[in-house]
Amino acid sequence: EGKPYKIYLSNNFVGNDWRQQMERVAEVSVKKGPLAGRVDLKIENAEGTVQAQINSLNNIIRSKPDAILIDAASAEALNPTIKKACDAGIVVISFDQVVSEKCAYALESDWTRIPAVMAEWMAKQLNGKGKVFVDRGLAGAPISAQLENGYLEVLKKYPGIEVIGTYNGEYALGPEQAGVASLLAAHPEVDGILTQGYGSGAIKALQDAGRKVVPVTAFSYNVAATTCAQTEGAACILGSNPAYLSSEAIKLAVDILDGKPKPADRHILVNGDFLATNGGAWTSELYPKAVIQKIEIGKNAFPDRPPGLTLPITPDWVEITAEEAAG
Amino acid sequence: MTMIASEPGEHAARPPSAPARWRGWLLDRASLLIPCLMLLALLAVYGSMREGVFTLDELNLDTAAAMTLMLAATGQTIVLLRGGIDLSIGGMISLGTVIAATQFGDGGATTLLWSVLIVLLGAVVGMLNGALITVLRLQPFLVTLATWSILAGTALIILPIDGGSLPSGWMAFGSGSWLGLASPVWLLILLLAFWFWFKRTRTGIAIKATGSNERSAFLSGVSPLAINLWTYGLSGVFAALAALYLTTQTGAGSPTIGKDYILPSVAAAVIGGISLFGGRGGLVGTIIGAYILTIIGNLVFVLSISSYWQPIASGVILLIAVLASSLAEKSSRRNLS
Amino acid sequence: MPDFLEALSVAKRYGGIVALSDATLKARSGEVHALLGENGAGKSTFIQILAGAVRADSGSITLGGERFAVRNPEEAQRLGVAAVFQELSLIPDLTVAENIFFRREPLSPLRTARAGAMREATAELFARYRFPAIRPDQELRRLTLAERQVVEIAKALARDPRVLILDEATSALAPRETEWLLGLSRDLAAEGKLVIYISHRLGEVRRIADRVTVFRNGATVAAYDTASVDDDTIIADMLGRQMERLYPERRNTTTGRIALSVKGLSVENRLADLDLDLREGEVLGVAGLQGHGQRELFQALFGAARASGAIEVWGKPRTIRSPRDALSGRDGLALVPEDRRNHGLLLAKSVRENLTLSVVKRFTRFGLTDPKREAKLVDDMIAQLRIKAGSPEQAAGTLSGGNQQKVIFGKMLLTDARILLLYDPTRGIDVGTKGEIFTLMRDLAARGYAILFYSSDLAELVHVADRVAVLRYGRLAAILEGAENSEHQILRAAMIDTRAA
Amino acid sequence: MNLARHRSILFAYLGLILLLVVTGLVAPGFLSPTHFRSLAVLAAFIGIVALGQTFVVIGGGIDLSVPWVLNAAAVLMTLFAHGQDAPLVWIVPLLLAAGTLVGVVNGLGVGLFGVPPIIMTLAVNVILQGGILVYTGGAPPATAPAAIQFLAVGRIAGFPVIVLLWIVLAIVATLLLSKTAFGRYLYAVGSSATVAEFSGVPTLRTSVAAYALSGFTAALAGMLLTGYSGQAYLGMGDPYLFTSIAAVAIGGASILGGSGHYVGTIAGALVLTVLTGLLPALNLSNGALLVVYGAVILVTVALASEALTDLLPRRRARRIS
Ligand SMILES: Nc1ncnc2c1ncn2[C@@H]1O[C@H](COP(=O)(O)OP(=O)(O)OP(=O)(O)O)[C@@H](O)[C@H]1O
Ligand SMILES: Nc1ncnc2c1ncn2[C@@H]1O[C@H](COP(=O)(O)OP(=O)(O)OP(=O)(O)O)[C@@H](O)[C@H]1O
Ligand SMILES: O[C@@H]1[C@@H](O)[C@H](O)OC[C@H]1O
Ligand SMILES: [Mg+2]
Ligand SMILES: [Mg+2]
Repeated sequence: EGKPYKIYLSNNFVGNDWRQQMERVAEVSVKKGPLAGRVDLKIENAEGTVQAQINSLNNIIRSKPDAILIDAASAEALNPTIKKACDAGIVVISFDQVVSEKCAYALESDWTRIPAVMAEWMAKQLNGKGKVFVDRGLAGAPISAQLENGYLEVLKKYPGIEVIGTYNGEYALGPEQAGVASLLAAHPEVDGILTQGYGSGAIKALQDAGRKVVPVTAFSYNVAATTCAQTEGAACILGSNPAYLSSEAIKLAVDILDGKPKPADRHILVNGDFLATNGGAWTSELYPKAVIQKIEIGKNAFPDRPPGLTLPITPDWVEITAEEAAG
Repeated sequence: MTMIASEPGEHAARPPSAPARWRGWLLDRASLLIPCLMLLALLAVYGSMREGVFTLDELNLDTAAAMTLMLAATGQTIVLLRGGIDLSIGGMISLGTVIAATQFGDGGATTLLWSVLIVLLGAVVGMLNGALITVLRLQPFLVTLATWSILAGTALIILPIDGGSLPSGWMAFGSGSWLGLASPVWLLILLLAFWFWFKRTRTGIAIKATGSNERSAFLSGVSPLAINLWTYGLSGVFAALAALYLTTQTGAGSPTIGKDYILPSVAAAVIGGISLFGGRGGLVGTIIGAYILTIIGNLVFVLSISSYWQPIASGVILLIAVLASSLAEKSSRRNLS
Repeated sequence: MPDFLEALSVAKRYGGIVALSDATLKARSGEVHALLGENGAGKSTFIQILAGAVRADSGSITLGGERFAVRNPEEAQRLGVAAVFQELSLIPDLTVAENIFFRREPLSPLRTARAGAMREATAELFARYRFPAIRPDQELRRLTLAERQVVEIAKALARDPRVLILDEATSALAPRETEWLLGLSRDLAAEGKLVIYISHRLGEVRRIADRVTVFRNGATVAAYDTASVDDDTIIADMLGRQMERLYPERRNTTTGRIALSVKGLSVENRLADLDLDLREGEVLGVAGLQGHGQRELFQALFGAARASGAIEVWGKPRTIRSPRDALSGRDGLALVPEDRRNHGLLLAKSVRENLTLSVVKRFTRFGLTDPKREAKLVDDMIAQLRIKAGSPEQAAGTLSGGNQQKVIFGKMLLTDARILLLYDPTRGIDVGTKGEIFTLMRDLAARGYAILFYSSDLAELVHVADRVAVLRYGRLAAILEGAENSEHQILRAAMIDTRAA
Repeated sequence: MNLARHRSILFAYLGLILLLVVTGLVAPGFLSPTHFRSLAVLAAFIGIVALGQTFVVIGGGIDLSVPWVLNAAAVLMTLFAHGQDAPLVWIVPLLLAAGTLVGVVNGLGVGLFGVPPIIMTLAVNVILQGGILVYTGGAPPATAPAAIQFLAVGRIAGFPVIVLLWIVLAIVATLLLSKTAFGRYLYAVGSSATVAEFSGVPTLRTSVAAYALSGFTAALAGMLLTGYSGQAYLGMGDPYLFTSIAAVAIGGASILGGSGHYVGTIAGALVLTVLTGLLPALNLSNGALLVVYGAVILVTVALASEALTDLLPRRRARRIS
C-alpha cells in the first residue's frame, strides 16, 4: 500500500444540519481508525443545483481520482455524467440521495422499511383508528415520495385510520411547524402526525394551538429525541438515516479499490436503529428484525448537544464521537 | 427675433479630436469590453493552474457546461433588453424536460415531432405572458412569477420525481462532435448567428428600442402588444430549447430543475452588461457572462479550496469581476453627464 | 382652396381633466398653419390625436376629404401625418440614423436593417434639407437636447409626410438652427405640404405662418390670416386678457459684491479656462452658438459635470462636486436644467412632490413632514407661476410641456439658493407667463439674488440681462453691456473670433 | 397616505378579501380566530422581512441577500446565547447592527461602486452563507432563548406578541415612507436617480439607508424565527427570498422602483400566507398545488389591474370621428 487513494466527495448541497454532519463525519473517518492515512479526501460542494453538480463532477473527472462519492442532486439527471466517470475507470458510489445509473453503487437507508415500521407503530398507537396528517416532504424529491407512499401503503391496511391532511414539511422546522399549524386550524381533531422531518415542529404547533400532544413519527435528530423524551405525554418513533453514510461510502470505495470482493448487489441498504418512546416494549410485525431502541436522555438523546445532530452518530468500524460529529 | 443667414453643413462646435472619438467609441462599448477583459483575466488565472485550458477540449467542455444557461439566458436577454423580466423560464424548462422524457419514446419521428411541439409550447406560453402583461398592464415580474408556478406545477403533475428516459440517439447528439468541435459549440455558433441576424431585424430593433424608451417606441409606431408577444414568445422558445438541450446532458425529465436557471440567467446577462432597465446590451455579453459564471466554478475547483470556503470564493470572485466593470461603466457615465 | 385638414369639435378628457373640449382647426396644403395657445391649452393633445398617439373622445377629422380615424401612430404615419413631438419620440440607445429610419428601416434580402444604407440616406436627407451636421452613427444618448430636436425633425421629414406637425420644435434650438427650421418650413409649404407649427415665439409665427388658430382652455377661440391680425389681438385671444408688456423695465440693481467668481474653469474639451464674475443683484446673460460650452458651464457650476478650475461663492472658495454641494442652503446655487424630462422632473410623481423635492427639510418638523406647510408652499407656487394642473396631485408627466417647465422653475425658486443658474428657463412657456417670469427674475435680482441666464432666444438676453457673456469655442469671447448688448453684437461675438480680430 | 393615488394597494386588499371569502367557502375552519392568529404570526415573519425589501424595491433596487442575513442572525444568536436570556441584551443589538452593516455594504456596492443590485446582493448572500459555514464549522446551533420564544409565539391578552411588534414596525415604516424626508428621497431615487441627484437629494445615503433597513429587518426576522421554531437551522432564510419580493410586488410596488408602499406589502404578505395556509386543505398533489398557487396570484393581481377597471367606463365614452 503506497499512495493514499484520491477520493472526491461531491455533495450537491450543504445547507442543512444533516449534510454538514455527513461531511464532518467523512473527514473524521479518514483521519483515524482503519482508514487513517489511506485516503486523500476532497469535498466538493455544488450550489444545490443539478447543473452545478454536473459541472463539478466534470471537473472532478478531469482530475482523475480513484473514486467519487456522490450525494446527488437528482436520481436521474447525473447519470450521463456518472457514466462518463465509470468509463474513465473511476469507482463511483452514490450515497444518501442515490442515483439510478447502473455503473455506480448506491448506498442508502432502507426507505421501504423505515416508513413501513413507523406507520405500523402509529397504527398501533392509535389502535387502528384515528385521523392523521401526513408530511409529503419536498416536492420533486424521490425520498419524499418513497416515504409518503410507504406511510400510505401501510396505513391503507387500517380502515379505521383516515388521512385528513397533508403538508410539505420540506425537511425544515419552519415549514413543518407552519404546515401542521395550518392543518390544525381546519382539523383540530387530529390523532397522529407522520412527519418526514424533525417532529418537534409538529409538537410545537400542537402546543401553540393549545392541543394535547399526539403520537408523532419523525427522524432521529437530537432535537426530535430530546423533545420526545422531555415532553409530557409525547409518543414518538424516529426513523434513522445516519449521517455516517458518507463514512460507509468511503469504506466501500477503499474496499473496492483494495480489490476486496465487490458487493453482489450495486444497491446496498443500511439499516439504522429506530428510536421510540416505547422502544423495547414494541416490535414491528412487518420487520421483526428492526431494532427499536428506547429514547433515553443521555443515552440517545442529548439535551446539551446541538438539536440538529443526527443519531446514531458513529458506524461500528470507527469511533466517531458526538463532539466530532457536531464540529 | 433674430436674423442670421443659416450656414448649413457647418457645425458650431469643434469636431471632437481623434483620441476623444476613440474614447467615445470605447465608452460606447465599455459594457461589452469589460466583461471580455474580465473573462480573459479569469482565464489567465485558471489557465495558469490547470493544463490544457487553452485547447479546444476546454472550449468543448465549458460550452457544454454552460449551454443550458446560455440558451435560457438568450431568452432572458431579449426580455431584459425589452425592459422586462421572465421568471417563467423556470417552469418552462422543467416542463420541457418532463415532456421530452415522457414522450420522445424511441422513434426518431416522435422525437422530432415532440421537440417541435415543445418549442411551440414555449412560444405559446411566452406569448401568453406577453399578452397578459400588455392587455392587463401587469408587471412582468408578477405575471411570470404566476406562470412559473403554473408551469412548474404542470411538470410535477406529469412527472412527480425525476424520471423518464431519452432515446440514445438524442443523447448521442448531445455528446457528439464534428470537426473537433462538440455539438454545444456548434449550437453556440448557431445561437450567435441567430443573434447577429435577429438584432438587425425590425423586430429585434423594436424590442431594444421599446426597452430603451417605451413611450418613444410607441410614438414611432411600435405596437406594445406585438412587441410583448415577440419578446416573451422568444423567451419561451429559448426556454424550451434550453430544456431540450438539458435533456441531452441529464438523460431525464426533471420537474424541478428549471428554477435553477432563473437567477443565473439574469446574472449572466447583467454581468454581460445588460441593464435591467432595458435598451442596453446584447447576447454576446450574456454569453460571456455565462462563461464567466462557469469558469468561476472551474477556478474554485482548481484552487482546491476547502469545501466551506468554496461559496465564499465564488462570491468574492464574482464581486471583484463585476466591481471592475461597474467602476469603469460608472466613470464613463460620469464624464458624459 | 378647400381645406386639406378639417378637425371639428374634437374633445378629450383624462379622468376629471379636460384637455380638449371643442377644438376645431382647418388648414390647407401648401400653408404653414400656426397653432397657438397658452400652456395647457390643449395644443399637444390635439396634435397627438392627429398623430394617432392619443384617441379623441369625440369630434370628427377629415384629411384630404377622407375620414381620418387613426388608432395608432403607425396608421397616422401611413396616411402621411408625421409629427415632431414636444416630448420627442427618439430612442436613446439607437444611433441617429437608426432613429431616423426606425420602423421603416431599409431591409436586406435577409430582412435585416441595412446600416450602410441608413447612414447614406441620413446623410442625403441632411444634405437635401441642409441640416446642421450631426454624425449619423452617434448614439442618441450622447446628443444634446438641441441636437435631439434636430434628429426628431429629420425623422419626421424622412417619412416624406403630407402633413408635418412641429410641436415647439424650435424651443430648444439656438438662433441659427431656428432660422434653418423656419426656412425649411416655408420650403416645405412651398412644395405643397401642410406644416402645422406650434410655438410660443410669436416672432417666428409671424414670419412663417400663413394662418393661425388659437386655442384657449381646450377650445378654438379664433382663427386668422396672419397678415390680418396684430400680436396683441392674438395674445389677448390666447390669454383671455390683455397683456401689458413682455419685458419688464430694466433697473440696474447690481451691487459691488461678487456672488460667484469663476477662474480658469475647464470642462473636457468643451470649456477652456473661463474667468467670469457674477455680481449680487445682477442678471448675467450667457450666449453663444449651439455647442460652444454654455451647457457645460451651467452643469459644471452645479456640480453635474467634472470640471477643473476655481470657484468662489459669495467670496468663499468652494468645491462643488455634486448638485447637493451646489444646493447647500442660502449660499447655494440652484439650477433650471436643460433636459427637463431626464434631469428636472420625476414624471410619474405628483406636481407637489416635484416642487418640494429639494426643500423637504423646509416643512419637516421633528422629523415628520407637515402636509399643511407643504401644501402652502405648493399652492403658493402653483398660483405664482400659474401652473395649470388638475390638482397638486396630478402626475408631473401628464402636465403640458410648458407647465412641466414651470414646475421645474418653481422647484428651483423654492430652494434657499440665491445664485440661480437658469438654463433656458422659459423654454416652452407661453408669452403671458414668460413676461411674469422675466418680471420675477428682475425682482429677485433686486432682492439681492444673482442670476446666470442662458436663453436660446437672444431677444430675452438683450431685454432681461444686465450683461451678456458670449462664449465661443468654450472661451469667453466678449462681455457685452449697455448699448453693446444687442442681438447683432452678441452674434458678432459668437461667430467672429474677437481675439483674433 | 392617499389611497386614491395607490389604487394598486387598495386592490391588493380587495384581492386579500376575495381570497378569504374563497377560503371560507373551501375550508370553513380556516376562518376561525385561532387560524387567523396562526396566520397572522406566519404573515408577520414575511411582513418583517418584506419591510426592508419594500424600501429597497421602492428605491429601485432589490435585496437577494435577505436569506442569509436572516439565517446568519438566527444561527449566531442561538450560538451566542446558549439558550440563555441574559446575553440577549448585547446579542440582539449586536446582530441587528451586523445585519444593518451588511445592508450598508450592499448599499455602498450598489450606490457608490455601481454594481447592479442583483449581482451585489446575490454575491453577498453567497459570501454570508459560506462565512456562516466556515465560522460555525457547520456546527448546528443551539435552541432559542425563552425571551425570543416569547416574542415569536407568546401572547399578550390573547394577542400574539409578534403581531404587535409587526404593527409597531408597520407604523414606523408607514411614517418613514409617507411622512419623512427620507421617504420622499427614496421614492425620488427609485423614480429617477438622475433627477434626484439634480434635485440635491442625498442619493447615496438614501439607497444605503434602504439596504441597511433591509439588513436590519432580515436580521430581526431571523432572530424571531428561531423563537418560532425553537431553534435556528441552516436554510431557514431560503423561503423568504421570493416571498419577500413577491409580497412587495403583489402589494403594488413596481419592481423597477419609485412606487409602492408598505401598506401594500402587508396585504401582499397576508395574501401569500393565506394562500399557502389554504392550499393544504385542498388536498391536491404537489403539482396541482403549484398550478393553483400561480393561478390565484394571477387572478389576484389581474383584479388589481387598472386596465381591467379602465376598460369598463371608457367603452361607453368612446364614440369617435
Ligand atoms: N452613458 C451616459 N452618459 C451620459 N449621460 C447619460 C448616459 N446614459 C444616460 N445618460 C443620461 O441620463 C439620462 C437618462 O438616460 P436614459 O437613456 O435612461 O433615459 P431614457 O431611456 O430616455 O428614459 P427612460 O428611462 O424613461 O426610458 C439622460 O439624460 C441621458 O442623457
Ligand atoms: N395623460 C394625461 N393625463 C392627465 N392630464 C393630461 C394628460 N395629458 C395631458 N393632460 C392635460 O391636458 C391639458 C392639455 O395639455 P397639452 O399638453 O395638450 O397642452 P399644450 O397646449 O400643449 O401646452 P404647452 O404649451 O404647455 O405645451 C393639460 O392640462 C394637461 O395637464
Ligand atoms: O440528504 C438528506 C438530507 O438533505 C435531508 O435533510 O435529510 C435526510 C437526508 O437524506
Ligand atoms: Mg431607459
Ligand atoms: Mg404642448
